[in-house]
Amino acid sequence: MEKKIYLDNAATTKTRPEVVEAMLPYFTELYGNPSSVYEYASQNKKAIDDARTQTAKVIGADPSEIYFTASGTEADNWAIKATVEAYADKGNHIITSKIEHHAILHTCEYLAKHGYEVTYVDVDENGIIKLDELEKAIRPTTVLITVMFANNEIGTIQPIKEIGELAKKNKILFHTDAVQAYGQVPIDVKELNIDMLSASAHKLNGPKGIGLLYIRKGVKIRSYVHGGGQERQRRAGTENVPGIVGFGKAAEIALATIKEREEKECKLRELLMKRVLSEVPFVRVNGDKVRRLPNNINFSFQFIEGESLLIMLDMKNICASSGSACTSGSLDPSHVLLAIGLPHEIAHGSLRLTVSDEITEEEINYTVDQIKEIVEKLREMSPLYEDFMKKSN
Amino acid sequence: MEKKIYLDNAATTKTRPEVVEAMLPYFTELYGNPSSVYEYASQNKKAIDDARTQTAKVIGADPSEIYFTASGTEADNWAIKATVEAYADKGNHIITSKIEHHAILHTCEYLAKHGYEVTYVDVDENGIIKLDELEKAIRPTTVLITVMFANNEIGTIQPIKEIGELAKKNKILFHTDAVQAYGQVPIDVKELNIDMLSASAHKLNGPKGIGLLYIRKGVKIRSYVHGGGQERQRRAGTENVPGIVGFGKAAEIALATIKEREEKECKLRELLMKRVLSEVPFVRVNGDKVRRLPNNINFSFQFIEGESLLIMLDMKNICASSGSACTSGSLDPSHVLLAIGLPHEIAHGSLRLTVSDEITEEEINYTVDQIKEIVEKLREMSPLYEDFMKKSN
Amino acid sequence: MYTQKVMDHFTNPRNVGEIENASGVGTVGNAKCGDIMRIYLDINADGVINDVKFKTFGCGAAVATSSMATELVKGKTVQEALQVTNKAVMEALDGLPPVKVHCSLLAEEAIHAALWDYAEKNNMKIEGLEKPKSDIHEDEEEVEY
Amino acid sequence: MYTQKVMDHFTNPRNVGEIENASGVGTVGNAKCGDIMRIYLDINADGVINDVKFKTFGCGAAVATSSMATELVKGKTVQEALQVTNKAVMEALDGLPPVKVHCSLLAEEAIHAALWDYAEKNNMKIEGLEKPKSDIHEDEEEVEY
Ligand SMILES: Cc1ncc(COP(=O)(O)O)c(C=O)c1O
Ligand SMILES: Cc1ncc(COP(=O)(O)O)c(C=O)c1O
Repeated sequence: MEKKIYLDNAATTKTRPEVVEAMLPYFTELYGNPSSVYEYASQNKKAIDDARTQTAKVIGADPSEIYFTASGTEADNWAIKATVEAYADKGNHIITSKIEHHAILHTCEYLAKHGYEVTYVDVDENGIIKLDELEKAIRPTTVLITVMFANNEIGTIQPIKEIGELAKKNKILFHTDAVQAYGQVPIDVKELNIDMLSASAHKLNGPKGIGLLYIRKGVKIRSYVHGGGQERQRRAGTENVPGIVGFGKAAEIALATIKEREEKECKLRELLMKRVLSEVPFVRVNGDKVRRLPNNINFSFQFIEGESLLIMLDMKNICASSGSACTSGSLDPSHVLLAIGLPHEIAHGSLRLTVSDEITEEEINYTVDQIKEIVEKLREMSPLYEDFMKKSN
Repeated sequence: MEKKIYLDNAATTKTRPEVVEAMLPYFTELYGNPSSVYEYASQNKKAIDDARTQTAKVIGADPSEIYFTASGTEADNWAIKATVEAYADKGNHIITSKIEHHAILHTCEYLAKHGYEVTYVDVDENGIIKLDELEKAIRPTTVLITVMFANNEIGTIQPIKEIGELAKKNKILFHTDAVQAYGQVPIDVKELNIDMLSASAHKLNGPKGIGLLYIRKGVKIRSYVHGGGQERQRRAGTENVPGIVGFGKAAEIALATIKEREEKECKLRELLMKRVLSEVPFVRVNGDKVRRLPNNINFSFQFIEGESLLIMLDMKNICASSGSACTSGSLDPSHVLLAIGLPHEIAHGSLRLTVSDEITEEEINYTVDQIKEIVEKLREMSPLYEDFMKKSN
Repeated sequence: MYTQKVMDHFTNPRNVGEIENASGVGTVGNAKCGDIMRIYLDINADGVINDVKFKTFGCGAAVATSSMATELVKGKTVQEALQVTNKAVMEALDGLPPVKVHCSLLAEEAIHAALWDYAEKNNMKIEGLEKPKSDIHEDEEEVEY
Repeated sequence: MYTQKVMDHFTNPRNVGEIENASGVGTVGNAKCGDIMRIYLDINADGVINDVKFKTFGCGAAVATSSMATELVKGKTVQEALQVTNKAVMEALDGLPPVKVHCSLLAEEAIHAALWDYAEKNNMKIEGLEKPKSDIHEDEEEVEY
């Protein structure tokens, strides 16, 4: 195909033209500093308030509970580091899962080096956290449970409500990294007992460089980035007004289209899965079949390695990913795929395809055709496949 | 005047149309995640590299020494918090000045609550740091000296070279918050012995929400935002590609125009100062007359209060500031003006006007006319002025 | 930031000025906070406020609350003037931003200070009037880092 | 990410396949790292590498270095083949990204492993050839958080 087929929407998304349109005036016309006294800047203040309302609505929060950050990563860092600091009197123990994004895992590892204790709870073969293990992990010193809403690699959606209840029952704060789920699946923070939630605009057709942390009213939390009094004294730095406005617009559109996108994406996903499973041998689908992000498909092709697959797909104008984008360049296979029990060589052969509502069935069919051909080609040069075939004969 | 006269360029600036133009493709066309394997994303990687080169040039750094952040504030937080952590073996003492931006001061105050020791060195009546005090403050446990390049309120430029030498001689790291100076005055980090430097794009006609920290090769520093492997493992979070590209473009233009802007702005500044000093009684100029940012003017008008002045100027379509934008809303007068020795009531009557190269002489003349009228009006209703006049008579 | 009423009273403040040989003068606030208000009262023999003037050093809200407070007490008896609370001033201005509420307290206090001065000058006691503090400090929310 | 040469050898790898009854076969790497290379050598009585084939499980660089390494040793004597270093492979490919340098080491090692196998089968000792490690681990830079 001439046209690029972008199947990496979990890594990042195209900023919607309407979103860019909404942002533009705030670069060259309404560029004032929202903290200023003059009337001119108050338009920016209002724009930020509007975006706070738009982004809050997506998760059933109050606008005053939304704090803008520069990224999902910053929101994750903030939620964890500032919480453990604020509740240091109570304890130093954090519970998380083995399949979190590095923004959570590396933050926990950092804290572990600084006197905190972290329990990484196992997941089952579909990537669903083991609730009984989670419950057992709770100690009197546990100050935070942080479990992601949906996994970025295998798309598995966690039993957030159950975790929220467990946290509430035990009077422990509950944070969820919803970077992959926000605007993609319905979320109600009140119903789900979520105390803090991270999101990132560029995952829902908003701009890069803007995220948010929802902090439930009443949660004691310190600042993470210190300085000026922005975001009601909680997050310093001149507000990224265009980014915030863009996030607001993207959130509004995401909320309005959530159902139709889900339907469309699920259809594409099922077509892709069905064809690959029936036409390519030695392949498995990773992640839960039902509790799954609408746009996520994750395969493991036996005997071949993911990067070669990606490059060959790229040469056919197909953008995909193997494991999370951040870890490419690393030699270890995805920690998520290992956590669901895949052996190394199978984990290495994984391919993540994440669709959007702009993808057509034709493009999916073309993609499957290419996958078939490439997988075959790579297997022909694979010593693992050679060994396997010899053993089978 | 019908047209708004924007004299608050130290708070934030208009994003140049050429900068927006440069950013636009990265929203809707080249939106890929730079960490991805496919060719499509490598264009983004290149765009980031280019911006790294453009921003490095402004301060004579190597591109590999530039790390993009979300703001000047984040760069300040990072430089200080991660340095004291990395050099914990050596000591726990930080030296800074009394007139730093809150991004530095509040970070230091935070660290002071967590076992670190901070010395705040005095400045003279022009806002220049007392080098002898600085030298005396050095202890064997001092791990960092952080002194701003130029002050955001009164525009005073610090003797950075001398501080750099002092730091080097004593084998202490030297960080400078150059958010106000970067792209406005020539800076050479090598010549000035600067180990780390913070900058923020929106102060030089770049977009909001993007900053940088220069870290000299060889400086041991930890991460501050933990997560994915972006920015060579040092600053996690999906890259804000449009923001980075915009910063690069803004830096390129700033560097190319630095001389002509300086000339133009100094001329406007001198016109404004001269007229106000000769036509308005009971006024002083704050900050150093010579070692001063080209675009900064800071007055204190006796007997009146800054906010009223600002609002009245606003009604005449003039955007200005009193003290730093971040502190408006606070009741205390600027810590900078107090540090240079102004009594409270005079500090309260301060007005900061920061010009840009888009401002005309006509606009400056109009502004002076308005200032004269408003100051007179406010003095007429001031009990302090009444007392003063009665005493004088 | 401010309501139209506040802006109106700030840009066209009513009753700016001094009263020579005023019946009572009160000055409250201090330069540290950035707000100083002075109220002059001219009170006739019947205890009615014939005239009132003010001078204020302070922000837009400080000027507007002074102006509104003088309007509210003008023509009132001393006892009626005492009933003019900061709430009344705020309401008459259609509200103030939270950080500016202290200005309305200052205006109330300035009236009281002028009345106190009037009472002292006349060696009388005004029912319900306590010696005014010259400073109004709200408890600022402590910000934790 | 990759040079044109790398892409060429990745997409059109030379000498993919097996050699039945090969003079020597070497397999190095492991699935944990994500790279496994197997080299088949057909060496004639004069000690010249008549034919060479490879199979590789791994990234683009792993395939390309395998392909290039086979090209470089084809037609060479055993002693000449021993001189084909990972540097030579990299240079022939116009370079590799830093994170992929280990692939070229693996290719060198795979050749050595096949030669070792050949030597063992023939009960001979090849001057300068040490028993190859099956794993190549570069010292990864330790990242501090
Ligand atoms: C689950 C999850 N958490 C956190 C992040 C980090 O978000 P960002 O890159 O916007 O900081 C991502 C995406 O990169 C993600 O998928
Ligand atoms: C001297 C100085 N340092 C730091 C900052 C913070 O920069 P930012 O608001 O981009 O985080 C500013 C401006 O607000 C500043 O003037």
